[in-house]
Amino acid sequence: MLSIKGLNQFYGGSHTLWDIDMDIPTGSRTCLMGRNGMGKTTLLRCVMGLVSASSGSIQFGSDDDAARLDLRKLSADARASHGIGYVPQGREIFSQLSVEENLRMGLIAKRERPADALERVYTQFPVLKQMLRRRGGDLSGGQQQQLAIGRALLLQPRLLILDEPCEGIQPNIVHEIGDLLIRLNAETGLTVLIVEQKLPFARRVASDFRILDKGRAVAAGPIADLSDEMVRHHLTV
Amino acid sequence: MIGGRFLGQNRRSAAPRLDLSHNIILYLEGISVSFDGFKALNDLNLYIEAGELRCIIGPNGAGKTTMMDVITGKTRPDTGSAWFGQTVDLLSLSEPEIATAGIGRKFQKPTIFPNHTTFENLELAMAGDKAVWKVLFARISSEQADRIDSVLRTIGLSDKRNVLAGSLSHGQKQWLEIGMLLMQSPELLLVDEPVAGMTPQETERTAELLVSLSGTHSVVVVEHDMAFVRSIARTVTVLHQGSVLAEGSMDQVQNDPKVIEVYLGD
Amino acid sequence: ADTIKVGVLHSLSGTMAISETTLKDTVLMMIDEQNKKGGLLGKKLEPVVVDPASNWPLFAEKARELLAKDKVDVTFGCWTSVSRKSVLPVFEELNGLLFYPVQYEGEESSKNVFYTGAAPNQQAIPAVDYLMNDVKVKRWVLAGTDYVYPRTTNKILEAYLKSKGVKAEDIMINYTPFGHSDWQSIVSDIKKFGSAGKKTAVVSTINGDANVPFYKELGNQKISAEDIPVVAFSVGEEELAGLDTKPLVGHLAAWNYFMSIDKPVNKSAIGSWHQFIKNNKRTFNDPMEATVIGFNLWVKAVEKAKTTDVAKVSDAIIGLETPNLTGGTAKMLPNHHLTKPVFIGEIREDGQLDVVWQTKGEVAGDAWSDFLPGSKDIEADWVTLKCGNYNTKTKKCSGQNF
Amino acid sequence: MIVRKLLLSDRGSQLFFAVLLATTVLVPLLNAVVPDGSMLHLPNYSVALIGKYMTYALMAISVDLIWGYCGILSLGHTAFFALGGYAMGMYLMRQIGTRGVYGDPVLPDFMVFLNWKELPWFWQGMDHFGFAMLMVVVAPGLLAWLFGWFAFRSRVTGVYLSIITQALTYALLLAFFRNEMGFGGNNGLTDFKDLLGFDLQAQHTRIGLFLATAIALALSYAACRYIIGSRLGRVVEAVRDAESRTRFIGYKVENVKLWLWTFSAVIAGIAGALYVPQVGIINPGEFAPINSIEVVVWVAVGGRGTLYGAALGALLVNYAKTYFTAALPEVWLYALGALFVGVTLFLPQGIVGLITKLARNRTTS
Amino acid sequence: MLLTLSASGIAYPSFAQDAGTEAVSVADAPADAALSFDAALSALPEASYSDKESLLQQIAVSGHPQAGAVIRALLDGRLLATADGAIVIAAVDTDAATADTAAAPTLSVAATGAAAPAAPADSLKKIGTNNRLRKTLKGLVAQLSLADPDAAVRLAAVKEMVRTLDDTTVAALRAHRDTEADAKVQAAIDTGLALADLSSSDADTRLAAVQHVADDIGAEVYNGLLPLTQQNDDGSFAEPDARVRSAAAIALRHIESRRKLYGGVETLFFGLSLGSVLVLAAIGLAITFGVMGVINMAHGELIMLGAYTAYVMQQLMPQQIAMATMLSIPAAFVVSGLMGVAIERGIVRFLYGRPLETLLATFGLSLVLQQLVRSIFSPLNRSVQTPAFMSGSLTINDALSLTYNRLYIVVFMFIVFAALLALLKRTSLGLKVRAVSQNRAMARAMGVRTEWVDAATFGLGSGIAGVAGVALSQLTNVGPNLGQAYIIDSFMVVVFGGVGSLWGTLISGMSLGVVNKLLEPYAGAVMAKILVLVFLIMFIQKRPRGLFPQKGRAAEG
Ligand SMILES: Nc1ncnc2c1ncn2[C@@H]1O[C@H](COP(=O)(O)OP(=O)(O)OP(=O)(O)O)[C@@H](O)[C@H]1O
Ligand SMILES: Nc1ncnc2c1ncn2[C@@H]1O[C@H](COP(=O)(O)OP(=O)(O)OP(=O)(O)O)[C@@H](O)[C@H]1O
Ligand SMILES: NC(N)=O
Ligand SMILES: [Mg+2]
Ligand SMILES: [Mg+2]
Repeated sequence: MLSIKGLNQFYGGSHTLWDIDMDIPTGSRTCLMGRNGMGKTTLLRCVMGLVSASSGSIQFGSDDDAARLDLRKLSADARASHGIGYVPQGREIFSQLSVEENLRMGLIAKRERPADALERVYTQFPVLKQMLRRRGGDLSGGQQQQLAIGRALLLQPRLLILDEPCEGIQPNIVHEIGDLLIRLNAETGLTVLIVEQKLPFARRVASDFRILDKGRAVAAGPIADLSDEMVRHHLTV
Repeated sequence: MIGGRFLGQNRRSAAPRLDLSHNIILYLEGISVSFDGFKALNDLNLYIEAGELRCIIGPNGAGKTTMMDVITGKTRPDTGSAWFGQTVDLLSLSEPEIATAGIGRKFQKPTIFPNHTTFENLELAMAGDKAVWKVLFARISSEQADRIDSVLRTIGLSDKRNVLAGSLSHGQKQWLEIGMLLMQSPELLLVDEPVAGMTPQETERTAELLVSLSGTHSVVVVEHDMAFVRSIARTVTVLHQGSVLAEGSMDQVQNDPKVIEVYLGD
Repeated sequence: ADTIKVGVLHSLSGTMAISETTLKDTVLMMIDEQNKKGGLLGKKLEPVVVDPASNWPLFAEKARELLAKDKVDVTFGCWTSVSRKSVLPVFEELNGLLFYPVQYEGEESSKNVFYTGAAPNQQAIPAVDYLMNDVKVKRWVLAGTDYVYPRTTNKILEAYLKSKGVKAEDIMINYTPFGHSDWQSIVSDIKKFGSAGKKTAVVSTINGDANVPFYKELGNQKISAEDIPVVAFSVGEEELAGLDTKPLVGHLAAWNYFMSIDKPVNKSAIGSWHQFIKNNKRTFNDPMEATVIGFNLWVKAVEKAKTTDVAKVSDAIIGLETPNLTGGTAKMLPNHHLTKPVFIGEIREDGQLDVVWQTKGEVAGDAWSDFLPGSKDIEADWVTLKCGNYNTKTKKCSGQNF
Repeated sequence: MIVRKLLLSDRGSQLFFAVLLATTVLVPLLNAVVPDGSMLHLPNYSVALIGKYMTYALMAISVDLIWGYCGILSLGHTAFFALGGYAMGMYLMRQIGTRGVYGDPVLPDFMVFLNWKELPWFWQGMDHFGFAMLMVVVAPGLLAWLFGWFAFRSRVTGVYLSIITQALTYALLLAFFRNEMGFGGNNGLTDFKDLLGFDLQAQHTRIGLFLATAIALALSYAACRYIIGSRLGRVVEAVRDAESRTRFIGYKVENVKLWLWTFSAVIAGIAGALYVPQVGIINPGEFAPINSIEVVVWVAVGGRGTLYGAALGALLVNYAKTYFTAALPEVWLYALGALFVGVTLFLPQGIVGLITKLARNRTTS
Repeated sequence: MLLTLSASGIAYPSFAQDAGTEAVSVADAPADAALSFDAALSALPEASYSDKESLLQQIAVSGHPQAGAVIRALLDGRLLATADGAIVIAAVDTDAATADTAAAPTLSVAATGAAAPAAPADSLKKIGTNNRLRKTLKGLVAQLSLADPDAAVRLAAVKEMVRTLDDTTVAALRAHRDTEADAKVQAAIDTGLALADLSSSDADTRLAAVQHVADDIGAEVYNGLLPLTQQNDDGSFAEPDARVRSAAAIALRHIESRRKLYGGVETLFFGLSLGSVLVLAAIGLAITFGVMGVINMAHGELIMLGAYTAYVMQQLMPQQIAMATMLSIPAAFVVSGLMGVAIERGIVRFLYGRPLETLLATFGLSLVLQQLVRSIFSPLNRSVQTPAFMSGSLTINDALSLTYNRLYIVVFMFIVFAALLALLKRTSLGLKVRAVSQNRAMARAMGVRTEWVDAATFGLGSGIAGVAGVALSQLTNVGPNLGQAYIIDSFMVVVFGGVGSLWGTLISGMSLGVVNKLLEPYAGAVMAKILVLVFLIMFIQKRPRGLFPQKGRAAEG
């Protein structure tokens, strides 16, 4: 689905991502891990086109797809239209838009808009339905997080990117989000790329893992292979 | 030890003095807040003891952050009263006065000064007289510099000492904000979701830090990470729809069916 | 120097560009013509054009630059009184020579300035006389923009009207800010004031930009010239060209010159102007005539003095005469003002003005008004008294800067 | 990175003082000592011009202090400039004494011919230099303090604050235009003769004024620099970037803003007071909102948030104006407009930004 | 038919003042009327104004069947001299040619009324009039019009005569009263006659007259009644009869109170119309600044471009002013809109996230645009004509009339406002615009083509500014300074209303307009403006984010 080769990125003068090679198989649920400040968010923003990489390639599409896209040639909005949904770290809700308008933003990139799309989001996140008229910015942190996920789902993405989606969400809903991701992945073949710090959740939801350390891709494999040794080496301080 | 605190009474004459004679540092009584008719806090009552470490949990939107807003003067309640110790009426003070009186806060969404270095962020937060004239002629003493350095070590940002805070990662910003809280050396710390976006090990370190602070300080922590809460909690308060749903030890709360239904799930 | 330098100090940008740009072109035309005639004292005239940009301190800066850096021999410039006030100390300090071509409030006579526009007694008073005697106006609205020229003019007029027995309740005075654009209430008030059964007229010292919306409102509220005529001191052909004049037909303006005046000398001046500006539709107006007269007088004075030296030219120019463009003669008086005929014109549909009344001959410009208590004892005379502000009571020459 | 910024800005300050000192020494020398006709002679006219530019630089510094560092975009700062100017103008007016055209010993000319009978109360005492100079500081300072006290207490921020500052200066503009206000209406105050007994047109007076301006500029710059370098400076910047956060760590943001704002207004007032005797007129046009916008433009062109940049911007834009209005009188607005657009697009940090960038490239390469 | 004229030639007879006017009645027309008519007519083109005056008297008293037509034509500016000296009447005013008339007007021979051969418009010379002449002509026409078959014309004629009552007009009115069939005209005549009766020597007649006119609020009635209540210098009453006096006093009070009422309505209308102008000028800015956050100092110049578009359109279609003006609305939208798109693509798009710098760049741009207009159109104001349907005023009664141009502009403003509101609220563009302005990066990540949205929005705001310019061209100067005159007000309106709120802009513009107009009568125009500014400053202290603030946690943070 996503294949990253030799990716380098700089913030001004500081080299943040170093020669990243990474493959996200179609239909996988890959968890991207790493300590704070290792470049996880930066990598996702590169994929989304919100920061620009200085070198390397990012290919998007199934492995055998003849029409694989060179994402670096596309603008962020085009990437969204091609089916990449994004739940950013820090929620990035449109604070002055109502909850409903925030959700409708998820429908913009799509030509065909299933009539029940909104309803499905409401069943997944009932809170949102109660607060349709409220400004997005007024929601509590966890409510905003749910809104951000609902908004990304409305885009009907082929690849869903989530940057620490459970941050600030109450435990039972965290659980439901996990279930939801697994279910969507099973039912629609949605590929999921998720950044998550909490190991139990990662182990439950992810099928694969990738680890970033100091801006380099240092480990990869099926989640079952994520050993305590690796965790100690790369994820503890 | 806490009682001894009111011996040093002439700390600052202008600021209202903290009186902990009943060993309660924070009283919230009958607090209600509504936004366009929606009741975010509904007749909330909460008492925090001096030196206590209190965890507050509750569903998203229960009103936890709003409660902190009320305590720090950001939001004015429609009804109710809020007292800091016996004598300080929080509702009559402005935000800086509340901060000066001894309440520090870490925000849910990390907010730091992006165009200042990490060091300067801590310097700004440092306790001391913050009147315009004082600040104009203030100099950092070597003692203060040491203090900042030690906090930098505590929050693991020593190597980012001279980096603009705006370019820190999310987790680093969380730590910086905790550091600013430490620099303020408040009597009461309000900590809103400190471990969101932190790795398990960092979460542990945060837990240790907060536990070590309690006793000499009073700490109120809001968090959704149950493992974290379990590791630090003595008393847990559960908020739901703007009022207290349950309160007790972690075990009591964890097995409360109401709490399981609205919050924990099974 | 092998050329004679002529400074041109008119705003080419900013709010006053609308009026002053034309005067810059007029000076350039005069220089051009003079050069075609072989120049002056055997030298070519060389214009030095600067743009003070409707900014008063910049006027002073540019004046200093013209005099000290470019060393001009004479300057034609300024429109607003404040711009003149701003450059005045500079001209006096550096002993320059300024020709000021716009009607103004008077109360000034500088050694270094020649005032070729009208003083109040050459415009306002005759216009009021006309309205009083010929139109039998009994009630007066004095409407003006809130600044010194209207204030002074209205003070003079008020005193004059009262001296003629007009009661205070029959005078309405109204001031508006610069660029005032919403005239609804004021026009409506004028209408009410004028419906008291006595013949009413408006004497307008409304300035520049505020006039278009004022007249549009008059037209829309159907105040016709037959009912309540408006006589304006700042609205001429050029302002009218920017207006849909149909609703204004019959309203009045008082000037010392009208483009429509049918005299050969006027025809030929307009012809040269059209040729120079390469546009047959361009208007010619009073301040332009004043510029032309000022220029011609200066040329004559230089020829007479055989030098461009400021002191000598200033001495030589007094008493000189030159034909004005309306068939009469302009003579430079010892008080640095001119003799001028006064015309009252009615606005025609084509934006020109028809003369309906005129003074018998030329009126001598009076620097110091006889109708202001503070100034009636003051006299300007640069020949015998050698003073612009001579108090005939105290016999003192006050306010000289040299 | 921030260290580099500080270093560079300190070098900027050093450069600023060096240039200022050189100007202060050279200008009087070249003007008064070097004989007329010499290549090196500086004409009086240039002295006046440079003096005027320096008052503009002072004004730019005052705007940069609150805009660049505290984030308060004042679109009405020339109100303070003009008030300082009027205070000075009133003093100069009273110095005329009986030398006015009407010879009235007390009343300025414009009051005589508009029939004023006595001096209005607010003109009292303005014939004393000391009192007038006090008013130069007090009038703008008091207005700023009152305005700021209300506005900052009510937490008016951002464009709302900018627009009411504009409303303030606009209202003053209209008020001062009114002849009844007693400030000479549109014509303002002119025809000044002398200051402290020195003839304003005399060369040594000019040089004196020039030196006074240079000193005021140096002192103000140093004061601003000190503030910015102090912890208060960091608080001020914190207020700019995250106002409410600053409150939660215990700073009274209102007070911080109020003091800085008032201080800035006082500098503007001093600039105005020095400006008036050098240009010879003060009129309500100085209150025009467009003037305030222009000052902001100078600051932006020079480089916002670097005091010397603001001064440089003021100098450069005004020199461009002087130059273009004479060299290209018909089309200079194109040149000036294009300059503004170009600077914004290509020099996001203003000219100072460009210079620092060049300097950095030099050191790194 | 009895035709009486005021032949004195004194331009301003007034019933109240002088009775010295001579009266000439058409009934006494001399026998050689036809002869004098022809002679007078042919002398007209070359005559001076004072000669014309007496020639007209001759024509009027001639009793010639064409006399009325000639007088009317002269008053309307339709009396023309052809190149060969013949005098003709044009069917319509040659200048005010409206949409469907061709260049050459239909002509008829003045002396006979027969059709005249067409002649090119530029070969015809208009016979001029001046004030005094027009005054005389109006009087003549009024009297002639008493016989007009159209009741409305007769009514207007009667009103005109009542305004200038004297012995002759009174006689004419009295004579016409019996033959008049229309009730309204009858009433107007009765009012006139009653006014005449006010100076009757018989107290009962005067009392009846006062009672008759008591319900009328016209200025003539007021002015007629006023002397009845006044005292002479010696303290005696001008009106000896106490009954008449008190009746007059009551009537006057009545008139005054009704005038006050209508005066209030009028002030309100003035305020609303000023408000509409402010809203129109500001509403484009409410989008570019309020919604997009671009401090567009060139907004005024975009308005100016719209006004110049109106001018150019009128130049392109000089014969169809009304049509040209209507068409200039879409044209100005396009012109200013395209300019807006160019500004956005060329400058503003590099500055998102640096809002204050848009101020600098657009300020430079405004200087350039002003100078550009000076170069192209000259620094002088351009004359934009008012289409016939927008000139004049809607007379509601004697004390209240509303000018059409203002009425149309109020209506137009509401149309523009409603259209804009619908566009932003009902289409997805509105949603995208707001999303982009709040979080550009995230909007892009949601698939919004931000470049396109930015250009379209800025173009929309600019286009609306252009449309406002067309409206302003009907009210004020069309010149290079037009934009400068409105930029400050526009920013104030947007900010006062609350940045980002269209409704706020509407309410704020309207209230500033009304407040200004309410203050003006008491404080004068200058002080009113100052007070409005002070009010604005104080108001912002009370509501630091305007009338309709953006609310919520995010806005406060
Ligand atoms: N806008 C920026 N400018 C400069 N440096 C930045 C910027 N954003 C992030 N960085 C730096 O880049 C590095 C990687 O940051 P990034 O946000 O990708 O980390 P992360 O792995 O997502 O961390 P976290 O778990 O805390 O979210 C960090 O050291 C951070 O300080
Ligand atoms: N300004 C506001 N306007 C309207 N509703 C608001 C506003 N502020 C808060 N709310 C609502 O009040 C409720 C309480 O919010 P609060 O942020 O206190 O929740 P919380 O307990 O902190 O939740 P979380 O755990 O998700 O952070 C929420 O439903 C929120 O939507
Ligand atoms: N002199 C004038 N008209 O200002
Ligand atoms: Mg991250
Ligand atoms: Mg919360």
